Amino acid sequence: MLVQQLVNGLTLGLLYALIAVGYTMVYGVIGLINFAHGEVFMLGAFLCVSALGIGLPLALACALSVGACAAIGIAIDAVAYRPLRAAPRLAALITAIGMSIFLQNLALVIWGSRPRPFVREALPAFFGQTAFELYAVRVNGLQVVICLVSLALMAGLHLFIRRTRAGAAMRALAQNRVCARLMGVSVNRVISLTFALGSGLGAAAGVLTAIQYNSLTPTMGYNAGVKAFAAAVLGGVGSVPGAMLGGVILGVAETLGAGYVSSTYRDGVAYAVLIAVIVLRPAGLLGQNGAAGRDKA
Amino acid sequence: MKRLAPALWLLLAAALAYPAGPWADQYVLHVLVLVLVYMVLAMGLGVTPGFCGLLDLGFVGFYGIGAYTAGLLTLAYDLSFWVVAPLACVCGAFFGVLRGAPVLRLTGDYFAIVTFGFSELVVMVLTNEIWLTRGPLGLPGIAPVSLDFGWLSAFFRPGTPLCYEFSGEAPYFYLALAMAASVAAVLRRAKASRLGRAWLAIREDELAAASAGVDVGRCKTLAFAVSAGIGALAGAFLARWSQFLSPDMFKFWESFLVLCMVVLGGLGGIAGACAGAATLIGLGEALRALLPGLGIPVEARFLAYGLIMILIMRFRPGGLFAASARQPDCPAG
Amino acid sequence: MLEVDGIDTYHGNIQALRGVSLTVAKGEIVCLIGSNGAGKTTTLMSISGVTPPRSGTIRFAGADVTRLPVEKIVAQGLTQVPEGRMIFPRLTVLENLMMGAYPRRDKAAIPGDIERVYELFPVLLERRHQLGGTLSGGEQQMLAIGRALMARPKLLLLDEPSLGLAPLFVEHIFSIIKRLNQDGATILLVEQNAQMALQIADRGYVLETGRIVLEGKAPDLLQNPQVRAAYLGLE
Amino acid sequence: MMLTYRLRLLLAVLAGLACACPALAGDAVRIAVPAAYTGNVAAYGDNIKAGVTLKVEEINAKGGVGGVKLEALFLDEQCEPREAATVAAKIVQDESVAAVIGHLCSSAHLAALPAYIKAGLPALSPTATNIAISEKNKDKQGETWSFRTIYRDDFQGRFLARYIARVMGLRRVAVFHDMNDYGLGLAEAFQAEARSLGLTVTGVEAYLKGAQDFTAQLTKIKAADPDALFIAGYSAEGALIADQAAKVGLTVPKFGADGLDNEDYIKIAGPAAEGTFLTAPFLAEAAGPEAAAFIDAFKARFKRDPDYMSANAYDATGLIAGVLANTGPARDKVREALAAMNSKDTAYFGVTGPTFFDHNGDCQKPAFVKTVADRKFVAAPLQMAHDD
Amino acid sequence: MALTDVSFDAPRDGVMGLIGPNGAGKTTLFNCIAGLYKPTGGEILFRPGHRELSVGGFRPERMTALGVSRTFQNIRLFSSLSVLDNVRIGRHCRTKAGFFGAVLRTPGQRAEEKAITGDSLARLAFVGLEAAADQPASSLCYGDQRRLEIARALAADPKLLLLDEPAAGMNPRETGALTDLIQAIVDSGVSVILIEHDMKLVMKICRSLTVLDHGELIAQGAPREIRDNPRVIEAYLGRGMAHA
Repeated sequence: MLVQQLVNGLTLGLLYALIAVGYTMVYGVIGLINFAHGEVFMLGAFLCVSALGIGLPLALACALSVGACAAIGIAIDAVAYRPLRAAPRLAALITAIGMSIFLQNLALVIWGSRPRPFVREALPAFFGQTAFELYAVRVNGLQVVICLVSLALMAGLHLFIRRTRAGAAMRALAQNRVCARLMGVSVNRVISLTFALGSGLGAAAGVLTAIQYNSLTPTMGYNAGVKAFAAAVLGGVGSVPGAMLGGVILGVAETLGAGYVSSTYRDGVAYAVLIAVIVLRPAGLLGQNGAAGRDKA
Repeated sequence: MKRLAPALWLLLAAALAYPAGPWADQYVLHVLVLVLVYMVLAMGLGVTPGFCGLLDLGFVGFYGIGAYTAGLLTLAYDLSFWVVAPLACVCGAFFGVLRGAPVLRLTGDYFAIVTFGFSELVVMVLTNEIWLTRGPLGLPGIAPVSLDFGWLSAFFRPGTPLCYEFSGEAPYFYLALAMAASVAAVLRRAKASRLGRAWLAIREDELAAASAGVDVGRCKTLAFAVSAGIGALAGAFLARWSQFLSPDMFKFWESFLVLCMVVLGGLGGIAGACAGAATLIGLGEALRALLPGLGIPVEARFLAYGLIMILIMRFRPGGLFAASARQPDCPAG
Repeated sequence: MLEVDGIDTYHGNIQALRGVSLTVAKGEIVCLIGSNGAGKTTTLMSISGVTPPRSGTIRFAGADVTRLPVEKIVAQGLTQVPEGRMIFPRLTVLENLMMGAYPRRDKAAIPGDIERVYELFPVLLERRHQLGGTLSGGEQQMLAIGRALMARPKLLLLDEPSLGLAPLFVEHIFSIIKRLNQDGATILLVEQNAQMALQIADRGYVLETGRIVLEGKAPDLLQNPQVRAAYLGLE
Repeated sequence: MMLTYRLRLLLAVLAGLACACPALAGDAVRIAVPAAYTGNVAAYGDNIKAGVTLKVEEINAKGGVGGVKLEALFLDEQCEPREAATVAAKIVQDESVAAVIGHLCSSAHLAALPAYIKAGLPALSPTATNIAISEKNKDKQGETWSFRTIYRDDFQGRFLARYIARVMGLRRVAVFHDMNDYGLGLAEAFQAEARSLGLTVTGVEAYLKGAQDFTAQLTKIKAADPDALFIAGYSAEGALIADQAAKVGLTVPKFGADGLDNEDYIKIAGPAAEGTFLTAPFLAEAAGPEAAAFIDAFKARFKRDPDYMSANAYDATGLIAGVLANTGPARDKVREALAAMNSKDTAYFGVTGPTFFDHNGDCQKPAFVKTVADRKFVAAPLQMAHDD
Repeated sequence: MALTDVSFDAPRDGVMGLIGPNGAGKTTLFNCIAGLYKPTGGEILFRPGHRELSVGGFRPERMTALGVSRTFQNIRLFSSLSVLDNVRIGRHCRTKAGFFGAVLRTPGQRAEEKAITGDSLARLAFVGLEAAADQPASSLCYGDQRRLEIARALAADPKLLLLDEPAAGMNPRETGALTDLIQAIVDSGVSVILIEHDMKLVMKICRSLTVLDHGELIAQGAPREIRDNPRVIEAYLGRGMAHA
């Protein structure tokens, strides 16, 4: 059962990680927790299902949803954060919360409150139906797809940040905004790019989650968002590999907690691990010290 | 502040007179009591980010601890509010110190996430420890507040039951008003003292504060205790006012709401915290009343709520009551 | 090459510059001296577009750049080495240098330029894979100058290159500035260390409370009694 | 300029607050329907809204109540106790409200009750099943102010345990419950009865509302090898549990209470919904022609199948409308009339069968067992009599 | 490792200069003395009066209470607080009223507050900032901010004052005034350790000099000797300065 639980936790954790990456990227660049990110994740799932609903093929629907969410991410920045760049950090935190409430209820008004299933017919048969059984450990096709897709996306992102000119600009901006500008980096464009990338990945996580759990509600962004946020901090906010690690640790801790400690304290185990890690390593697992210490209220 | 004084007095007088008159409306009074409870919460939360510069995302945990302490003590021992409230306060402060101990070194978002985790754990304990809290079934039937002057009757006519049990919103309104006023007074005095200055120093620059001789750990711990105690006090009031508790009432969203009040009002100010509480609660109720009139379905209430929050911050980023920041005016040369 | 004409710059509601005018001709070293808070850094930041002036004009290489966004100004070859060096602490030395080349489109020429910077500052070659934040103050100053050179600037704005450096290093940095100028760079230098700045400069301006109060050839300023008393510590 | 604009805005908001209490309309009698219309459980509030709306429209089409229109005020409380108390304060001061249909959730109902009792306003909940309500719904004189058109948790829990043991003949049962008032109440009653019937409870797991991933708990449940799974919760999570149970290879029959009775359960769980048995107060096949007519009307109006919440809300509205027609809108008279409906003879006959109340305001209803076959709820082949 | 096996003795009175190239470990040394860092080995002894304490690893507030105050290389004031409050905070470790005292406004607390204000104003007068007492600290000019930081440090009644590059960024006029201020501090009986690159200031005011390079002590002695020390010239001063 332990191995089975680890597999369950890994799948869950990779989804968290994929969302957490969006938090951490935005944090790295503007030093802000984008609390509306969980809602982007939710919108990603809904947009994909709506696109499938009008008969688009799966790949196109996914691409459309990721693209639309990237645009939504840019719009969130333009509306909620850009005007407040010079304002106290907490002001932007409040607009982020306001944005999150707004988007969640927008989805409620557009798509209604009733849970929606994913359009199963659009999925290749390999998903879900196929189940491999290895020494009493069941892994279904979907879990494999989720793991591979999230790992591929995160690896791609890592390379993007490490190897490209735009990635270097993002890192430079994160470390010293004025100087990055003096090097000729357009701050707003790089921030937009960051929001677009983070939101696109969030949307991808939303689509994967919708496929995995087959249920979409306007409030689904909240839980996932909170967990992913915790994962981002656990790994060290601002660090992309940290977010991945944090997501996986949180997912596994949660699953093992439910399996071995107490199912009612499932999330409690996850938070206890989080608190323990942070108290012992105050900058998160892979975080640079001081990266998140700057937000005196 | 001084300039506002007459207006404030007038407002206070109007508030005091309101429930007594024939125009008093139970719903409006209920909302006013709610506003006052949130004012106390906002002032309590304001201590940590406003005075010490630490973002507390888990304040509602103390609110819950205070409420359940008061609720359980009332149900189990039938204690009077006047005994239960200080006990809840002490209990809240105790947990404030307990939570503070491991996070003293943490700053910024790491502190925030630990406080968040703490409040989630509190809700989880309230939900899962059914033997103690009845879990999700909640605690119904908590006795209302009462004023028992039975002991006084011994002086003139022994045996006279001189007990007044609160009923309706009006007495709670006065009690809440008194509570909010005393919390405001306590914080005002603390802020203007040696301790308050040390808090502000920590907010501005922790390292410099330590080097200037401020015992940062002690002062922070005190701030956590004060903040938590105030949160617990509000909780104790809530328990006896609503006469019902359930873990649902202390979810993360409440922390956010209170934090929004503090920031909307303008961080660090006591009046700001109160203004923020009045604004957000008032907004929620105003939307409840206005939307049906405009033919908008109830489902859109929070859509408007979120939008208005964004707009307020967009145009008053320092908060409604923010002092205009003074810029350095340097005649160099 | 650079003509600043009567700019007024504000921080919020406070006026930091009052009608500052100055020019830099091709091949010159011009230095701007003045006390802390006189507006030297603000002048440079206004020229770079970080704090755009409210009125007045800035022309660079014949074009009006007054209210262009920073990245457009930088792309025209106006590069600043900011006060306090502003190294990207968690980028390697090499990555820092590459950031300097950010606005450039001619990718092919970049490796050659990096070699040139290493030639100028051999210590950077040694440390090319080290994180910028681990360098000492003097090394960071070299990196900051090297990074700026990577942009192939037409005009180099240097803000307090000697600040907080040991005397030995100050000499070294100034000799490098001199050398860059001899190699053809045009330089606008802001310095606290008026003595050394005026020694290598062609011309100088004195800034007080946001106004230019004196200007002239560097040797003349060095002899000016007012300057000698206030900025050189000589009676 | 800016200031005057702000001032005007403030005045507008204040004016809005001032007219928060709608003027007494002589031409309508009102019922308040507080439930969750936003937030986590908005979907269930939507069910209630649909049931009430349909009944109100039907009544008004037939000329209303005693010649005046019946009007429903939908008030959002998100199933939050604090919001519920505020909404309750708002409702009681609106004198045109004759009765309350609500609340949706037990905790919200319990939080709102003191206000209703104090003001003397009768409440009739279509969905609140917590047993504590039976104790906390009386004023000092012992008069009951809160009634319900749904049975209590303990009834369904016991019923299901007996059904599993006696009708299905299964022995080993795992319990997976929502950690809220509903799920916990059901699970506790179920376990107590299961033990007394000699069933083996192989494990008790819980989840929190809004959760999406249940594989950890299901993996654990599967390891204990049960031959039945009792899902004590609502359809949104129940469907995910059924789906994920299939994915982890747990294929035993699933049992649930009325919380699962919603077509969303089938839509989302898909093929995994097959083999689910659940109790419902409302069964199209077993109900009379009235119920069939209700189902048709509901489908026509809302393009979906009604669930038990809608049916209960529909009946609660009909019941209140009947009382109002007889007694008029005086709140205490309404309460008296409700309290007087205390036997089969005085019962209200709606689409969920006869409704009447005991002295605690609780009702006895027939429980039917439904199952899922071919993506549809159908009557289970084996039903169980009440006293079985 | 920022510092290796550094040993020196700071004199009981007068100014000791601490010089060396950037990155030599001067500020690290200050941070060790002031309690921000804990040395991994070795001992820091402090002799206030006739006691001798091994203070390595003491927390900063404890060091301040013992009588070691400091200023920072990049000024660290409480910028949104008033000038007076900045100095009052410096009195923190010499006063004791707590939360309940403040809330109840006990007579003791009120007397103490009065004393704090009086003492703080005296410190402000000492550095020449009493006129600015009610302004926010951020509104002060650079040179005055340095002075305020010194006043805050003095408010804790230090026996030893650590000044980290107090003249950095000052023009000669301001540096001159600063020299006088440091002299006045020394005259009032406080010992000073001074990190500074401005050799004119250092030579003028220091009684002894300690030179660090790469975390190691390379020379120690009277200013005159140090100025002619070839190792120091090579590592730090350069030829120009040696003959200045």
